[in-house]
Amino acid sequence: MRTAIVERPLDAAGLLREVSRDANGAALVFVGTVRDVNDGRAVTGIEYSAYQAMAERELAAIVGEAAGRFGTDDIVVEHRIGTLGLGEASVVIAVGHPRRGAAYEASRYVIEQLKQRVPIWKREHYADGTREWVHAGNGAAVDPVGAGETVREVSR
Amino acid sequence: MRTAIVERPLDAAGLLREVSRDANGAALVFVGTVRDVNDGRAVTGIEYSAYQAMAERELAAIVGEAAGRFGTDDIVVEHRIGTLGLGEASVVIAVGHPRRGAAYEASRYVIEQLKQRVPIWKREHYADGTREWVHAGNGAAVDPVGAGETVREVSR
Amino acid sequence: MTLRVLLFASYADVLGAPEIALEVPERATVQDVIASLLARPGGDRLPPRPLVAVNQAYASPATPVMPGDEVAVIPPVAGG
Amino acid sequence: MTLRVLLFASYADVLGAPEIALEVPERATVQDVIASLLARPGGDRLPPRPLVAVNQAYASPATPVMPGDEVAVIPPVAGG
Repeated sequence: MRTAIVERPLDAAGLLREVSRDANGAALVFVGTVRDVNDGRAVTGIEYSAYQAMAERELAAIVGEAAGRFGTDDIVVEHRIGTLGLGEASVVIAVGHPRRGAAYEASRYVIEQLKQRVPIWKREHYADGTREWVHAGNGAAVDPVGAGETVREVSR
Repeated sequence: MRTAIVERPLDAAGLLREVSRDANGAALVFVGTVRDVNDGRAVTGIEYSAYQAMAERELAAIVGEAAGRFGTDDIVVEHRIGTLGLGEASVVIAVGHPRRGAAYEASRYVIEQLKQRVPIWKREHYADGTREWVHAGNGAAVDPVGAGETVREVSR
Repeated sequence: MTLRVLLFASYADVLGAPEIALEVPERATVQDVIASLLARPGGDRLPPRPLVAVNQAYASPATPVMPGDEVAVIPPVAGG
Repeated sequence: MTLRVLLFASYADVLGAPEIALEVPERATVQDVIASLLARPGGDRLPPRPLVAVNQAYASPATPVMPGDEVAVIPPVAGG
């Protein structure tokens, strides 16, 4: 198991190698990337920030839970922060497992929990020059009244 | 969409690139590999063979179904045949999608259908020098009585 | 009539060849192909109702076969 | 007593700083921290019950806070 919050480009192929062992019959790599359109608006990039110390703890906790629940220690997760361009990977989750069913379930568990619990935020930059904090819709948002920047709820 | 039955090593990173587009927020790569132990026996390699023309048709049909059902054309699948060593990839399924939920579902659909329908067979080679056809347990097997080689039902 | 029948994997092993010429009645069906196969040396080691594909598509026992059709007997698949 | 409170993302924007020193009663709880924050300039733009972490773990409103604790107010997360 390994988790990290990093400020460099992610290497999905490297993470795949990290979870590949002769005892595993299946490996699954999830890559989350910056989309060019969100909620109908043209996106040019996303700025990710984190409460880094807590994000690292929470991410490690999630991966530990997935390892226990789904029976594999071959789980590696990296989340990138900083400013990312279109198509760049923000998160890579690699899972190796003797059996494919558990690999899918572990991978899904990690991404869903990550999106609910890990203190990372993103601000989308739009083609019209504006930028907005994006909230996932699972909690309270800043009241946008009077704000120069607004907050929207979205899902991916 | 692209599917192929090939006799060369598979390139998971290449397939990931193939399904990555700026409109997609998620990419998922499944890699099936040769395990070192199956049903308690030490495996040294697997020989895959196919009814190639039909396997290509069936694989293309499955990917077409997945594209329609889950709403993405960014699905690429390669299955390798020939003799593979431990840890080598026998199948890679790459799916790109605007949303992660559909990416997981499409990937899972393709591997489950592939395992049920695509006419590909494998013979495991064991550390003790023997080799056996492996059947997935979803159909009728050769009657092993009197056989120099036997057939077992397994699942991965 | 004579049909060309493709065999794969364990079925090719037990029948001793990857392809055989099979004599079947005129207006034969997949079921006739299976009956003819089971009667051959080694055919007793096939399952009673093996899967058959005609022209690269899975076929039912009632599917008619004609000379020139590509008929294949499909062992339980194990890809992935 | 004085607490150091970390703010992130949109919350840092509306309160004008990534970190503030907050005056709270002795034996304060997370709820007291929130009340004190809401009373600050810009605090009216926070939700009434924002999530709070104490020492890098999510905390309930009743969780006590002490000087030296790392207290952070957590906007709705959006990782992935």
